[in-house]
Amino acid sequence: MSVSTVSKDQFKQFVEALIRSDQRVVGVQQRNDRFVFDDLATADALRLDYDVTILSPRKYILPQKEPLLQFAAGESYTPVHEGAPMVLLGVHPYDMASINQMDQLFSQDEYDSHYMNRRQHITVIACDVVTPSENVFAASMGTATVEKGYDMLLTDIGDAYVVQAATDKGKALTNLMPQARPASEADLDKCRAVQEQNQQKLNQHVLECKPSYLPKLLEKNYEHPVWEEKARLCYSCGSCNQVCPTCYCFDVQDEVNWDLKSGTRYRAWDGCLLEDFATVAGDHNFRKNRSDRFRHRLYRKGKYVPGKIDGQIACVGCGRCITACTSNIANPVDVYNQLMKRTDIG
Amino acid sequence: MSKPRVAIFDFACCEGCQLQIVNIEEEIIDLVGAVDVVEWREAMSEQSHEYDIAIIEGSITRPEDEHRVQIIRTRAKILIALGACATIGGVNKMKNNFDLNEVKRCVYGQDAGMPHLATTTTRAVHEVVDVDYKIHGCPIEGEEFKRIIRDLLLGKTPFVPNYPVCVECKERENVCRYEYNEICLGPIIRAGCGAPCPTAQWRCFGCRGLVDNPNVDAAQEVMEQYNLTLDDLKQKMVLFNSK
Amino acid sequence: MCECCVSNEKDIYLPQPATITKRRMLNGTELFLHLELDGGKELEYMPGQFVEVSLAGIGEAPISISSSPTQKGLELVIRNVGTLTRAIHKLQVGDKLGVRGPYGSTYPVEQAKGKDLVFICGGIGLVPQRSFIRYVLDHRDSYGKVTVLIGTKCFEMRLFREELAMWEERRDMRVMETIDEAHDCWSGNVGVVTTLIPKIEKDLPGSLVSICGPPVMYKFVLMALAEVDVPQDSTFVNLERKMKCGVGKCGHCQINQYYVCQEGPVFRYSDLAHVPEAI
Amino acid sequence: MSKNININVHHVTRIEGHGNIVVNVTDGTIEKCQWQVPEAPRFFEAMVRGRRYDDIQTIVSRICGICSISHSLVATRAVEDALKLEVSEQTDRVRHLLHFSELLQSHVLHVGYLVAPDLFGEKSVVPLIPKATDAVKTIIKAHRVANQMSAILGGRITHPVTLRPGGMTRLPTEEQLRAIKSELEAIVPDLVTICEVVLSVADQLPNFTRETEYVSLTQTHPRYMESLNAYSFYHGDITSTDCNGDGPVPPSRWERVANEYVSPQSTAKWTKWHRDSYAACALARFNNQAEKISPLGKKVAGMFGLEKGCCNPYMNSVAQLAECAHVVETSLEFIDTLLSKGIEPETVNVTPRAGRGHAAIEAPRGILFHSYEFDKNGECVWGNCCIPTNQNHANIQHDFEKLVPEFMDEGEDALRQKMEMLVRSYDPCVSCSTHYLDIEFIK
Ligand SMILES: Cc1cc2nc3c(=O)[nH]c(=O)nc-3n(C[C@H](O)[C@H](O)[C@H](O)COP(=O)(O)OP(=O)(O)OC[C@H]3O[C@@H](n4cnc5c(N)ncnc54)[C@H](O)[C@@H]3O)c2cc1C
Ligand code: SF4
Ligand code: SF4
Ligand code: SF4
Repeated sequence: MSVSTVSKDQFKQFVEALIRSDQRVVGVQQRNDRFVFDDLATADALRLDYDVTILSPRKYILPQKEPLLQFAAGESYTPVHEGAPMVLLGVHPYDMASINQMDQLFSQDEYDSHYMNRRQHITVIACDVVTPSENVFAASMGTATVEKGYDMLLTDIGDAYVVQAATDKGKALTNLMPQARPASEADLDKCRAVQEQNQQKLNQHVLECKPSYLPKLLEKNYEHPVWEEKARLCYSCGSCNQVCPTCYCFDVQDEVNWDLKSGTRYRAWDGCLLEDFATVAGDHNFRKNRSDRFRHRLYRKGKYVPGKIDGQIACVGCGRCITACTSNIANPVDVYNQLMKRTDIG
Repeated sequence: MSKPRVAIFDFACCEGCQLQIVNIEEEIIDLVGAVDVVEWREAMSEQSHEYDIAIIEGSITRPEDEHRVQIIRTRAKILIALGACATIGGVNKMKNNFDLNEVKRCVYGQDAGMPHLATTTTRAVHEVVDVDYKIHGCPIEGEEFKRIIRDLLLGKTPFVPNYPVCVECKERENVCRYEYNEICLGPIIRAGCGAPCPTAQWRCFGCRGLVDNPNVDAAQEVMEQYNLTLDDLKQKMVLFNSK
Repeated sequence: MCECCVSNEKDIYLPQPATITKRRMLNGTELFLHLELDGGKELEYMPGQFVEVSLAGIGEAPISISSSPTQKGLELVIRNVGTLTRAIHKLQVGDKLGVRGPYGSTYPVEQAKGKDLVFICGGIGLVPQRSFIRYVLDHRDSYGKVTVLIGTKCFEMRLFREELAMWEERRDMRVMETIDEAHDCWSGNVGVVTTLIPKIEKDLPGSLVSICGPPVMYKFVLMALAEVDVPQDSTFVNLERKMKCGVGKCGHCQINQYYVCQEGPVFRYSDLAHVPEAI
Repeated sequence: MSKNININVHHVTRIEGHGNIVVNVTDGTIEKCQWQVPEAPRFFEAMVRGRRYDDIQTIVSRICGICSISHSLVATRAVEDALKLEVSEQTDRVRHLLHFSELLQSHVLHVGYLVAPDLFGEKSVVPLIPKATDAVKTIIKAHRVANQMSAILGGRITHPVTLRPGGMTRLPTEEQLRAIKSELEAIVPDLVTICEVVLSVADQLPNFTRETEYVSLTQTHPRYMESLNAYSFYHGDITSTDCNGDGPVPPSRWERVANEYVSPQSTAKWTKWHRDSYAACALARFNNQAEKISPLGKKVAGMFGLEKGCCNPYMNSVAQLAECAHVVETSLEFIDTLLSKGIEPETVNVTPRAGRGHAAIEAPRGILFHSYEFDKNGECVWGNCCIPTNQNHANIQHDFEKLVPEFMDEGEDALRQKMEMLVRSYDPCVSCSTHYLDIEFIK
């Protein structure tokens, strides 16, 4: 790994150069009183001091609506692989962790070439958190900092960034940063200090157990009053699914053109909290009650998905669902802590 | 196979939903290529009693309209309710919150008794005749209209969301109105519109009607969390979702 | 669109065209199809697996394979319940369908060798079981006693009537049928499928039991089996869930830690007995 | 020569809403000649009672889908008048642009889709598609651009969601304004093409005149007296071709202008001012402010020989074409002004208060009035609207009375065709017009 330092002015020039390059550049920007990932028009618009974005960068990696196939009359199908080169600028460590999880889920077992192709065309420039958001609890989940997945990692050390280029793609980008100098020991110290601080600071909600304990905790609590207590207020609105960086369930639909023969098969985000998520023909719903669906989400985060990805918990502590839930019931920490309280740990 | 014949009829409404059909712009040409529009008073002079698909816009508010829509039902193989006035009664149903005679007096004064001003309780189309499909919204969403028509032509049951507007609102990366302690009907209203109202930084007005199974029991407690009351919510529901 | 690094991996969502070579209604709602993949290819599958059947513009649905890999071509039985299945019912011999798969787990054909087998089928549950049954009949010497219990809602809904008649003729297997509601043309058993279980009670504990039917059926059949002490690890169930991708990505079919499309649809009951939501 | 004529058009087609024409001529004597409006009444003015001040424009927008933006705008302004709210110049300009988008959309729709088939001798625009594909596509394109402009500024095409008393819920970004600008610039040549197409069949417009009173807004807002916007659609007072020296009437006194009365022929009320009837339409605006129309607007009027003082109601469609050109030019000027200042974020703070307010606006088809009264909590206690089509009903009836004897000799079919075309030329919005209020509200 090559580690260097650039001043903030020089970094701005780097971003300008990136924007001028032939890649699409998406970065964090302010929209009204919040932040979002969006196409970057100028370096000035980039806000690496943001707290959290409304939607996670998932919207670029697994888009809300993505064509899979094009079809024509006579059952003839052509795969659609979208993947124009893109730089994602300003991904926080917890979001990086969620991308790492999705990378594993979409490549293991059956290899999803649509996801992987798009992913391979994306260069991720991550950045350590400067401003903790009001609901972040990444520290509890072990995702306040992240070691892998990014092509480049930036750490704000005041008047400069420490830049770690982790991959060939990342190193290639440093060519656009001619003024960068090798990071000094002092810079590296500052960088480590920021990261250590974040491991304490990004903890607005404190999970009262180690994340690795969650699968076990859940195993014992399928029947527990908290599910009904919380879900009573659930609108089944799926906001918690939509904003979550680790939710990746999708629906598949066909859309035809006016010739009624040709068209597109696409996938689109779905959410396990939505009423019809598990409904099959004949209106049989395998998770009919709000509490069934509410529980399913927290099990999926804390037990099921971890079972598929070597125990990694599929909640990275971004806190987005806490903010998004109108009924104020979606907070995973709150639920897990309640389970802790009423479970004999043994 | 001959092209299906489509007739478009309007009852009490603003005709804005028909306008959305015109507003599919260039694709109107594709539409008239795929179906035979045999009657559409707002756009053409032909009239016909022979049609396969009847599209009904507007609410039923007068005895003679009830009769007319019943005749249309007997002639049509498929009957589609188009837009909030037809699917849920829409703004027209606000009238039902008042005494009918009083409403008439309010609007027509001493002339209220004139026979051509007769009016009855406003009803959505399915409250009068069987409706096969509903295209929701005030006004309808052009993209959804096109998709539903193509699906029907293909013999497919059109997909109509049974999840709340919040799904699409989040998809558009809006900040929830409740975060500003403002009311929004999104959590209980059927999606499909793409959430234009919250995207314009206003509330969901509820024009697509309730989802199949809205959590109305949660409302009171949730309103209290935001220093709002159930009455505030009801005030907003009345606009498009009066009884 | 970029092709530079579209990997050589196959596209998991890409259906292969297949042509309908035979079609026949088995009753008022179930359509039997015999398909051949275009280009003379054969699908390599084992009993219990399913395919995603696709019609361009309409959509896809998981459908169990009803034929046995010991025969040529692919046989499916499709119940007309909704959009896609309705459209499939309109297809004729010579028309095309898209097929991808096979997916999912298989019946324990190897483990079952030498064992007595009991098949309990409710309604359309006969369809995937038929694959296993035919496989067994084509390797008859490798298996012990074969008993097939079939319950159908009403006389008109009975599936594969001629084939059942042939099975009944055979000396090397036992077929018992029942229908829920009495009918003038029916002289056999009347009652739900569990009413047949006492009749084979003594054979059950030593047999490998395979169950497939509508969601409500499982609970009652499993209770009846528990009463006669059929071990859970020699009981197999075939589950249905909503599925969108068939390849363990879309999340719809998940029941607890299992993806029905990958770990299922055939499960050993002992793996599920303590899994909430499964049965 | 036919002595007996029996016309009974039950629901004139290609207009918005339901209207009937009934003519009976026996042995050359006109026994009946009527314009009837049987549209189902919808009682909006009763329904707004009890609603909060910021819900009014959302409700009354549904009076009419074709001119929903005008209804929303005029209602918002009437509410602002009642609550004594001022909006910024920026908001004022953005709202103007929103209004222009509807004027353009509605005029293109009317001339291109509803009137043109008459001129080409077709029953609808559908048969014109194969015959004149390019012309139809040009019309569609102009229509689409206008709609895109509404969608950006109003949050969607019909029934805008960005208007709220005191300001806008959301302002357009500069990038969006630049996008609108380039689209508008691109359709200027298309508008000329559309005018040329209409000009090629303009001889099909009947030669008929009847002197009448023309009522419209006249610009009085100091900011716009000198600009292109001096030709007013939005601000100003009420004037008419009969106002000889007696100055314009402020919107607060519109009831003195409209003088509504109930006619047994109609579920919509009729109006009259200085004489038995008046017209409110594009031609009325043109007749009152022709000298202020934009250069391209002047050019279009010139192409068709349209001049101030024209009393041929069929020429309303030509006045609409001239206004299309004007609206595009004025929009471009407005966008430049907005861009040169840059879009500034605004906040809206409203304290409800009791009061009554009024506003007038030029909807695409003529002048439109709204009034509302609120209690101290900001709840509506009274409302009253008067729609342009209302104001035209009596005038249509009087046109009929002159037209029938003049063209009776051409036979039933020709007469029916001319009568239908006459109705259409007013671009009536009948469903709107059945939503008037009585002046007395009994609580
Ligand atoms: C492993 C497996 C094997 C199956 N084998 C057979 C079989 O051999 N024969 C047969 O007739 N049916 C079988 N089914 C059920 C069949 O998949 C559904 O009946 C079918 O999807 C209905 O599709 P539709 O579009 O006609 O129905 P619609 O009611 O129009 O479908 C509505 C939506 O729900 C989804 N959906 C509804 N029911 C199911 C379901 N059970 N599973 C997955 N998605 C569903 C559809 O994809 C669609 O999007 C099987 C299901 C599974 C999971
Ligand atoms: S569950 Fe909530 S906190 Fe956890 S990753 Fe998802 S949105 Fe973030
Ligand atoms: S965001 Fe909250 S209310 Fe909405 S589905 Fe999730 S838990 Fe339920
Ligand atoms: S603004 Fe309305 S629609 Fe959007 S998330 Fe909030 S409640 Fe749902």
